[in-house]
Amino acid sequence: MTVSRQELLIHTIGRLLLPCRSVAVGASSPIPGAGALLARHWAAAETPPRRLFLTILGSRHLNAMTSGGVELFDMAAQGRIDAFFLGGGQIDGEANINLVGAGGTYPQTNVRWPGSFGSAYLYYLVPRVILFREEHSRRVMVPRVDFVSAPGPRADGVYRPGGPVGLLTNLCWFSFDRRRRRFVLETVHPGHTVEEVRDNTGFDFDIGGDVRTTAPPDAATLETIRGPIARQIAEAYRRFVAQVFPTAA
Amino acid sequence: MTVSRQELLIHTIGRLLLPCRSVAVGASSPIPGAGALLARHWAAAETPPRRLFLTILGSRHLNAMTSGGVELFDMAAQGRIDAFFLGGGQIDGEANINLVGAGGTYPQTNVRWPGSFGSAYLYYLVPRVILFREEHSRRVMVPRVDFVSAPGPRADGVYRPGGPVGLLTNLCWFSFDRRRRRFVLETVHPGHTVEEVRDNTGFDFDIGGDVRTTAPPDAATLETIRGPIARQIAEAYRRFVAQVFPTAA
Amino acid sequence: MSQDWLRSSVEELATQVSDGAKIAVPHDGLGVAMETTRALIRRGVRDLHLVCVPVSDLQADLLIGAGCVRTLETSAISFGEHGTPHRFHAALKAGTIEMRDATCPAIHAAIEAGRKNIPFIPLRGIIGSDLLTHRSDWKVIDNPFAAHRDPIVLLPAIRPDFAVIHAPYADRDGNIFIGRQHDLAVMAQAAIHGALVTVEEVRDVDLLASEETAAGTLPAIYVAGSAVAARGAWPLGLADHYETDEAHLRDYSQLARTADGFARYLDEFVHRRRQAAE
Amino acid sequence: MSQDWLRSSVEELATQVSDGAKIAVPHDGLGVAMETTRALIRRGVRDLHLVCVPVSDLQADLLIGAGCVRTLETSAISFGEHGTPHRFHAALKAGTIEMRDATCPAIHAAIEAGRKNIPFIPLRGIIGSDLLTHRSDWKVIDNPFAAHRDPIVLLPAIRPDFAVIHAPYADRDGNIFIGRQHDLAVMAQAAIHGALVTVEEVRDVDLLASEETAAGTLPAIYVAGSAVAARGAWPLGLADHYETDEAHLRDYSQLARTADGFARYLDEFVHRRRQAAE
Repeated sequence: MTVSRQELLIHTIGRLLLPCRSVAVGASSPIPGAGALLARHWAAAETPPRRLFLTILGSRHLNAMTSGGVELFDMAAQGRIDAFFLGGGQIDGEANINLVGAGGTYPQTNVRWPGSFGSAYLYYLVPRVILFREEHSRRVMVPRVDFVSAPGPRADGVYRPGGPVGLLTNLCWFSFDRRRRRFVLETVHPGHTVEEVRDNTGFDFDIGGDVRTTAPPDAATLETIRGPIARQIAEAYRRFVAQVFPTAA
Repeated sequence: MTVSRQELLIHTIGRLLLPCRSVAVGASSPIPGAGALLARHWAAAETPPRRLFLTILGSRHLNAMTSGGVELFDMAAQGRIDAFFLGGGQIDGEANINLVGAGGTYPQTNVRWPGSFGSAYLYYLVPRVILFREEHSRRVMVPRVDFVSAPGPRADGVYRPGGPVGLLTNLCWFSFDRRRRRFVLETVHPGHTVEEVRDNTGFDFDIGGDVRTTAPPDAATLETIRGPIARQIAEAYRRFVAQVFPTAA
Repeated sequence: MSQDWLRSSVEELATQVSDGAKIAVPHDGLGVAMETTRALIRRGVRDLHLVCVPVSDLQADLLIGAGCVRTLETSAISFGEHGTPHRFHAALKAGTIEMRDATCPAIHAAIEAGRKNIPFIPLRGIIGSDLLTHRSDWKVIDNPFAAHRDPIVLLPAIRPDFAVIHAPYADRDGNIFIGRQHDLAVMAQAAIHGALVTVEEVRDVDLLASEETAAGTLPAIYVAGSAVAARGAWPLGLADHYETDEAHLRDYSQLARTADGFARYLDEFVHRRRQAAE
Repeated sequence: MSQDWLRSSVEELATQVSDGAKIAVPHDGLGVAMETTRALIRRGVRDLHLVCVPVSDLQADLLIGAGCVRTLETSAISFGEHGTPHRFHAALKAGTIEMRDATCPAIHAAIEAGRKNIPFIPLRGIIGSDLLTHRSDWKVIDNPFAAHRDPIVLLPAIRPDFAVIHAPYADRDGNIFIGRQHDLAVMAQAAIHGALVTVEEVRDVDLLASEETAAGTLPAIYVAGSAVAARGAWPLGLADHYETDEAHLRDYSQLARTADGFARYLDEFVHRRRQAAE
């Protein structure tokens, strides 16, 4: 079976989330959402079954919350969100992320993105923040972000029980070494090379002892992704499912 | 018609509350509750009818709130509670009130009362706090409270948009002069005298130009109190109504 | 019960908002009062301080494009997959609005502080973000309860003049059903004058009569005025009632690329009040 | 769905509370977990830090009388018209509990701060009250946002280990119906481990499926464990379900005048589990 790019990412995310009790996913994040559903599926299949609480922001049914939008942030502060996803118009080698704009002088930037959303808070408090940005280019992966929406971990004495565990892109998976404040290339996706990663990354990074190929899902997992996961995620991300899993939408 | 002590107090309170948009009443306060219902009744009879929001703590139906106990305090801070009632095991001439205990050394007081409830907050924030204590004796009206649950108004630079408008007892109605920090005897209830008030008050107070007799309710008002008000309050204060208005309970 | 809380029209409701007012608005799906927004533009309100709780989309872009906004406080302005908020971008470039970039939990916390009418509230995170550099109204202090150095941000409370929202229905006493969207209640409570509310309809029920509905109700005491506006969130959606009109949003985003196109949109959909067929 | 949240008994639920734990409890009418309280006494828990949100009555008096409490934080202990909390008074006189007198909004605000996991929260009022004199954990600072001197109290957040509550029912997934008693949700959220909940019953429904019930629901993610306890608030009441057993409260208050009488009460109603006829 051919594994699509999306399926590889969903599988990778599912594995990263497996240890969690509680995962939250942003409103426009179908791949992370599907990955979280996969992790929940696996947890429920354990003996004894384990419950993984999942909240997809904006979803009515895939939602463990009942008190409105502020609840996500309070839950994160309480230590009740184990994993969350953040992206960025720019990401740099110290894991600073920029969701505001590039070029020019703030607020009159040449390019304006939507804004920082909850990043300047969740990045400090959620233990496993997965940086997820499909586009892997020197435009995104920059030496230094133009605006710090949320800073990467640093030894500044600021209360920070959380932070990034790594960065997942269309090319590879980097872990992030919080002490050394550097990304470490861990696996490269099938069909891509370390060279290609290096060419498309504007910041320096380390290379793990042996860079393996990102593990693809096995046949059973692929069936799960294409069947139940695609159907479950259709509510929250109708358009995405119609595009990627036309038979489930 | 003979006017009972309770009916005189209910009528007096009703008049004090008439200017309000919103009144809250504590859980064990049937007379203030009835007074507030009377003010609401009058406001609804104005042309055009005016709405008086009423919350009787602990009541399900006489309750303008839906978010739990904290809502009363937030409403008070917002300026959405115009009047509230406080009492005290002791009240002194500077309008300090004590709901904690007397004698001995705190916390090992000789007498222990329930505690300060919301007084140490509402007393500062609600514009018309009516001190209400039926027992008018030197045991209650003391020169100086043994424990200040909530202090009377003072020029200490503390944020204090609220405070007491006066003190209503079984004998009389005192207003409170916030600038001079003294009670002023305004009216004495029918059948009682200024002498009697003085004999039973442990603190110094001023006497208004001409101390009148507290106005009793007219026949129509009395009918209202004994009919609709008694019936409405029965839900919140079943036992009180059974005692004082046996025909309505 | 007199229905003194019920305004004759959304136009009348909109007159309660003075020039220079600070208004808090929710985000798509929660009950964005789009019909009120159009009425505000029609009456030519100016110099609004718009607080998006915690983000906005079409509502902010329309108000900014129509010149109603002086200050914009938000954690994001985004049309998602439906296009680009061109009027917001144009105003930023032109420097015609004061931009206060925030982060969602900071806006929520400041509104919660407004509800308690406490002057400020501490919040974790934020330190090291450039947001803080540009928010001179946010302060960093050392947590006075910590044994060691522990810097923390203090946010000043937000008390808007009004929360402006749309909801499924009011009951006969002017209580508003908001369901689990507790955020809407917090906004209304934080507002000095309360909420200006449009509803799809008024129902002859008492929302406070049962525990089930009371828990999802904004009591009338927090309501400064209400008016009926069927499909009052259009072209945005209202959960359980109607979906976002995605085609309209895409058309809007196309038109609003240029000042001219935006003017045509205003003329047609705001001033001449055309609505898409239901 | 596996019901790993459902304990076999209230006894099992009570084992989750360790000696020295800080527990938050609501007041009468909101869902006081009296059966759990009796189970805690039976298992002989010690050194509790009891946080009453914001007041308590029989529950506190029983736990104090049984020697389970080291620290009591409350705004009042009162039986209202049903008598006097003699065991509380006796413990105060004997100096066997650490007393932290508070005021209702301070306890609420500190619990809300716990829910946000911010280290402190400011609150108006309090300054000039003797409460402040005896609360060395409360601080006064000068409001850093004010142009002039503006003293204000800072309260440290309260994060109990558990909220201990009783509710009408759980749904099949362990979500708890609490109606409009949003305070119970705040307590559960503030608690480090969440809520220990007894329910009258488990119903085969999904509380999150409709807006009406979702708004009055404490989601399972905040629940550390649940057990079924029919009439679990007895002799206190549960709104819409049963009234407070006033005769029992009066009898209790009479018995608890003396240590001997209290011991007899414990023996009969706690250890031998006698309940009044329904």
